[in-house]
Amino acid sequence: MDRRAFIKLSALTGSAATLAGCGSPENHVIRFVPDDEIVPGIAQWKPGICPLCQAGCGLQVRVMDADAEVVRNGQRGMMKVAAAKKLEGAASNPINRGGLCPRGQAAIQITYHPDRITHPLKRSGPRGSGAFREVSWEEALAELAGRLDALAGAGAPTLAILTRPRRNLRQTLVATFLERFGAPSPLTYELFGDDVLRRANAISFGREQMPTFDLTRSNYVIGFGADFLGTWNSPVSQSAGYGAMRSGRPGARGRFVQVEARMSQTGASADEWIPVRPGTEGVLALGLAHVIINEQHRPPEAAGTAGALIEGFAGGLADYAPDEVAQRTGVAAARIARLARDFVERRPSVAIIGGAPLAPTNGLFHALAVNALNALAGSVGQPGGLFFMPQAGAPPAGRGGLDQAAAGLLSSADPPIQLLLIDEANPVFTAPAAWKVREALEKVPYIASFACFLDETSVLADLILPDHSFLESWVDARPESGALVAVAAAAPPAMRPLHSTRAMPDVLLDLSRRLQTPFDPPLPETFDAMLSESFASLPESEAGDAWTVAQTDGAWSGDLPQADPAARPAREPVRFVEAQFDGDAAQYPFHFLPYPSQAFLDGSTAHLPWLQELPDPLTSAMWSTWVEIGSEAAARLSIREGDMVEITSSQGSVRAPAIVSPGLAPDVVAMPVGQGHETFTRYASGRGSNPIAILAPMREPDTGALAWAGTRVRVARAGAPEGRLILFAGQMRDIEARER
Amino acid sequence: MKAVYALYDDPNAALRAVNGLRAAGIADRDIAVMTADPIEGHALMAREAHTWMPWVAACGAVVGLVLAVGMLLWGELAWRLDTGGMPVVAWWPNLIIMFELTMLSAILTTVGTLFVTAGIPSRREKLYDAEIADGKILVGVKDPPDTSIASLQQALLAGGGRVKRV
Amino acid sequence: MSAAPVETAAATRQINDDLLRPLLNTSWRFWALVAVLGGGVLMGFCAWLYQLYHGIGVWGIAWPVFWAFGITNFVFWIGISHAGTLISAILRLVDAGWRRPVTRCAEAITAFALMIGAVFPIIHLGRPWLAFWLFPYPSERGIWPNFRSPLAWDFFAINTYLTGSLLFLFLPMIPDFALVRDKTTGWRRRVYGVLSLGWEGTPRQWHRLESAMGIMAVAIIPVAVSVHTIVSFDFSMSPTPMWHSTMFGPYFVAGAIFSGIAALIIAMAALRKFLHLEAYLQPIHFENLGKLLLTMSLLWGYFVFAERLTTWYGNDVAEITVLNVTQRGSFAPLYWTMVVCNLVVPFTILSIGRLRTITGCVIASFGVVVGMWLERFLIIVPSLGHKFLPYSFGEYRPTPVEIMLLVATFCAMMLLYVLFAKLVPIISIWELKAGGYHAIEAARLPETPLANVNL
Amino acid sequence: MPHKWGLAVDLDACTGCGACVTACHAENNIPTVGPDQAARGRAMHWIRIERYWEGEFPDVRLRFRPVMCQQCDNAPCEPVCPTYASHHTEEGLNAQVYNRCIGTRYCANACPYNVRFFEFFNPVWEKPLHLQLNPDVSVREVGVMEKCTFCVQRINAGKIQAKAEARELADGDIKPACAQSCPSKALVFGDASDPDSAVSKLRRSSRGAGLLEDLGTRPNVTYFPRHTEA
Repeated sequence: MDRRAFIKLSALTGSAATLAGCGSPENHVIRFVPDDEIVPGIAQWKPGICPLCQAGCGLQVRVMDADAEVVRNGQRGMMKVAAAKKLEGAASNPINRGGLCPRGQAAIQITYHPDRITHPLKRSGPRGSGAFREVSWEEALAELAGRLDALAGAGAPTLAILTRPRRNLRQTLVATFLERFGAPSPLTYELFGDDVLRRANAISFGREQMPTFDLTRSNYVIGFGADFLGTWNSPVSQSAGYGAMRSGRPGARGRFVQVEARMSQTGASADEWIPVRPGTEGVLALGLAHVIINEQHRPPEAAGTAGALIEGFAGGLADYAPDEVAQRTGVAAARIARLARDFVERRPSVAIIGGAPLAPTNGLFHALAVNALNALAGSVGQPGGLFFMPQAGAPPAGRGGLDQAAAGLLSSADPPIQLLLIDEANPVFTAPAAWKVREALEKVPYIASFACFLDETSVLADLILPDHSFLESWVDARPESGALVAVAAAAPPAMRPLHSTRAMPDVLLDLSRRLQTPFDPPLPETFDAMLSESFASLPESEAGDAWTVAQTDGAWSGDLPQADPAARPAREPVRFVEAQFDGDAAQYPFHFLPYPSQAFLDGSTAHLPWLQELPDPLTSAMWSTWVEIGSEAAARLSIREGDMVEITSSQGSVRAPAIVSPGLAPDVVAMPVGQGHETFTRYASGRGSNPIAILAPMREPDTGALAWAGTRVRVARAGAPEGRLILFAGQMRDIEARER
Repeated sequence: MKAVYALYDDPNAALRAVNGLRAAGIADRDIAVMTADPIEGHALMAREAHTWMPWVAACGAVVGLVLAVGMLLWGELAWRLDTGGMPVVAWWPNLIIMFELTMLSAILTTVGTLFVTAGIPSRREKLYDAEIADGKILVGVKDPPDTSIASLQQALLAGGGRVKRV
Repeated sequence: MSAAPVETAAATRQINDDLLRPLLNTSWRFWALVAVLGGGVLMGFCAWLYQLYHGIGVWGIAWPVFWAFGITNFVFWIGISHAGTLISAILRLVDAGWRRPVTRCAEAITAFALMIGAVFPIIHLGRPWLAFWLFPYPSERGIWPNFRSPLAWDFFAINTYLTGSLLFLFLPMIPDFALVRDKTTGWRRRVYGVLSLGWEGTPRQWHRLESAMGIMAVAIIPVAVSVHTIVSFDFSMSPTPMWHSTMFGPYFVAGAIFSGIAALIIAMAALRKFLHLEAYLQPIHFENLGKLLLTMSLLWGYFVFAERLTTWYGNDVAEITVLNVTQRGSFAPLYWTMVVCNLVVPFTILSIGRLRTITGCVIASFGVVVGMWLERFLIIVPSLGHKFLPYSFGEYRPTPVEIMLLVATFCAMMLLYVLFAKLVPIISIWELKAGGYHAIEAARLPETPLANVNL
Repeated sequence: MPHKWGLAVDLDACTGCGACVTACHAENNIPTVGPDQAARGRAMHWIRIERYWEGEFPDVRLRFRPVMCQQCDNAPCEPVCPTYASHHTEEGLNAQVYNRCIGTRYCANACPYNVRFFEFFNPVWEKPLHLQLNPDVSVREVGVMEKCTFCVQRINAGKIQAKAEARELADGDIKPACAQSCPSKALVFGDASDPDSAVSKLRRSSRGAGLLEDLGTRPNVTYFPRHTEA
């Protein structure tokens, strides 16, 4: 309480006392006896798992006493609670090794967010209006169980669960629930998913999973668009490896080259940054391979199957001579030759592809090309190269095709989904407007959401069964990448729930028992029982059995026998085909490059004030969206920093302030994803604009994944600065003379 | 109080009256002269001009300096705090405060000396006439011995003024 | 001493009547003016209360420009305060006869400008209710203020200067209070009787008063110089580009006297017009002060040139950045306005004899007041906004609260001055008389320069 | 021998990710000021990652540089404070005593690194965000200057812990929140008076340099520049 509030309160209490003559209201504030044993001022450290991305970083949660306002038996009062105070990376965790990214640090604000949904809610107004009324858990569960019973009675598999693709037991539970119910597997959607790379790895190496990069021992790293130090795959693990590569070995310093059209936060750290024409990254990779083969550094056979997949590989990739490649990619021939020599001569070296190169329509080709390059250099499975980590029990994959599901809903009079459960997904925000996900969801007769917050998707729900935060419930993760050993993580709740919420897995298990015809045999009673069961198959270590280790340290890790590579389907060798871009180049002269922002990823963390106020690494912008435009293009269009610009694609337009960036190819405009929420708590609603909305519905043909880098746009100045661009930095450049 | 005095328009006349009073045996310190302005340089005002005030002010300055040094040393040594790599007792900055307090003390001493030596403020009964404000010059004697009143009046009249008695 | 007594008496009565008239006759215009100016002061006070309630965030200051209008006003008003005491002390020491009608209105400016200036170090604090922690006393934990801080020096310097100049203003008022006491009745007689401290006007009192004034004049000049030097130390003690300069002391003192003279000219012109003191504040006064203003304008220009040239030649990147941002960057409009106001306008008007009239002097003075305010602003803000690390460069925009406070300071200055002129003879009557009956005679013949009639 | 705390920043390892910035907010109860105040330049980041562009497209480079209080030996912020709110501790830290600060903001003006931040208003934590506040760090009220402390609360906790366990403080026992969180271990904290500490070893390298060292501030943060290869 600040001084002023105290004075006001004293004035109030004073007058109240005079009026009522019965002492000060402070005496009426009930102090409940604490639930836990708390020693004030003494911190406890409890294990946790970061929930924000699939990296599955281990947490140490600092728990201390705090005074919370709570409701017990309808009585509001104060109680000393054991509250999480800070999240730190768990030093013992083989993935993040003590580090934690800014998003992970800020995740604690999910728990304490002022706009969390604190009770089950039932829609009381028109869909999307945001009008809800509180209901009891009993009422909510009874209603949902009733709906499920009705579906089961009709015998139609019209139940669907929409989630993110997740690597944890929660996903397994969801899949199991659907399977037992007789419904199709969970529908998953993630904007910046890596399905294309997984598919390419399956084709090249027989492993449909994300690779782990052994940067610690690398001498040479070439990145193809992968923001591996910022947002991509397992950024903390990769940053740890990067730090060790740069400074961890006395006398040896790994070199790092980044190839991309827009300088990312990762590209900023590169020794050499090479802008390349969007959609030609794989050509450059094969150009390197050409030089390596033709200068006889490595024979083409060294690339094995991964090489054989590429048309002309055995013949030395005649189509990818440096001059040819230079013409296609915009990278000088001499430079290509030098990069190629460096790549083999400085081995161990590794090439990393991720992000935008996988997101035009020919993304799979680029991934296969880079895989072939890695294989050619002998980097696969070798120290300093890339590995495929053995998996400690992977969850069943969901099914993609949200766009088809939406189209199906919109086209049929009798919706193929009668009851939709949504868990940790916000496709209304993260899917292109062209997919019409909102319109499709509006046609679903009944939606129940497990959301912690009202967002663009959960606001459409008829019933919201708010989940615990990750600190209040059992959490687990089975990371597929990030360490050279198998990792299985699980952590008990670090603190008691603040609100009247329930853990989604337990709700699902509860529902399975409430059904008129309960599952037989029944699912485990609780989620932690399920977890404990799943850890039973893992080998014991010195510290004890896997389950005990996981509970105390937050993660079990160890060597597991690597499964044999899956049989690879026979394929025609692939060859380069030009990427297809939506929009005519004359009318829409710019490639449009949305990218996951360092603070918000795909927008799912935009509600956290720390992240809103975190200056973007490259622009220093806070609380803003912006459009990055190259210096030359900006000069041509008379656009200056802060000016409002309009970006128009064939699907519509967005307005945002401009940032003139020196690190951007002249025919590219880039925009961070994450802002532009209509409904997402007080901190994110109505802030900035959402570039996903104007993406064209382009698809990578093999996987069906959204080709989010496949849209062309035109750019026009739309007006003077409107003060919406909030920068922390004063100037972009140092005073040159001082630095040396 | 009783007094005898005269008012003059002209400093020279007043001077003549003063001289007359002196001739009548009145000591300088008993002759009251009052003017509305310090008729600078006139012989009428050429009395009690000497003052030790500058020396007193200088002494005040020294006292201020000593007090300043004392305060600074006390203040800096009472709770030794390191700032910016400077010595705990830092003379360069201290010189500034020493200077200011020296000057302040000199000024206050001067004013104090003025008040003491000029006899202000005072509430004692005074020989005064409001006509001084109009430029008249008052010359007179306060509490004269009864026996000499007539001779004093004579002397004052000789100066050419209007004699008044209180 | 040869003037006829009758004429002398008449002249004395004339002076008394002319100079006491403003004290005795009050028109509605006075009350209207007081109401308007009082309203302005009240507005500033309300703005300050608003600031106290919400926090100093209602000002436009921001990272890294933590000082702006508040400190500009502080330096500006402290500068204005150099009008009086310094000028009148110097003129007193060199016994320039023409000073006599000017000294009191100059010293009054000093006293009031200092009071206004001294308010800002307090109200600009983040927690002004703790301002007393600046006072030199050991806190309950035995910690004194930090005597190494230029802000502590400010405390001593301003207090010394304020005490000195209030006494310097008050001492010569004592005989005039006695005069008012003698010439009035009723409450005035009682009040001024108390204020006159029982002044009689004996030779002893006159001698002591003049001795004291002589000593004070000697003492106040170094104090005045030190005050503005120390104010400049607030800046030059920091390793901030364009601040860390040995030249700041004399530069600030010159600027202070410059703005002080300008303020004095404006005040005198107003008094002359509104109190009908044409016979006392004559063109010759403006002429002389105008010449002084011209000198200071050139001196100021010299300092600015020296400062800029050394910075430019030194070619230190951080300093050059600040130099460029003021001369060519976002501060350029303000910078060149300052140059026009401080140099071009005063030089043009005052160097041409025909233009050095009362009106000319007043126009030049208004320019200087504006220009010197801008000068302070341009010393403070561009440097703070452009320190060393360009990532942390920042901007500043004033808010209405700051503008209201600025306006209120001018209202407060005028209000205090108007009230002072109402309650105290604005020209020192006894000094004027002591200046000699000849002076009065001369006053009736405008062609005779006053400066030639020294006694 | 008293400890002398120092930080080494390896710009070769720093990726500019901002983990240290958020960690610092979480550890030190630094308020978020919101978009309106942020737009007015009141955002508070005790540690910030400066980024500087060099060159023009396509030969463009970018450099990151985390800047926090440099804990200077000759700190310009200290002598200017009239109330000793900012002064030097025996362990070489530039202490900021919030209770003694009256908000002259002089220290911030004197600081060449612009690492001091000011509470322009009373900070607000929308309930229940306040439950996160670190009880080991005081919450500053309006009108107070604040800055990076090298996580002095962690330093003290580390020393107390070592004392309770009756052992000498070991190198690496104490880590400020920024160094703890740094994924690439670009920040190394330690006792510079211990010649065997990691930070001392780093400091002996001729590659290290203080920021704006030519001003004579003698900073206790050492920067190791990024390698530049042709």
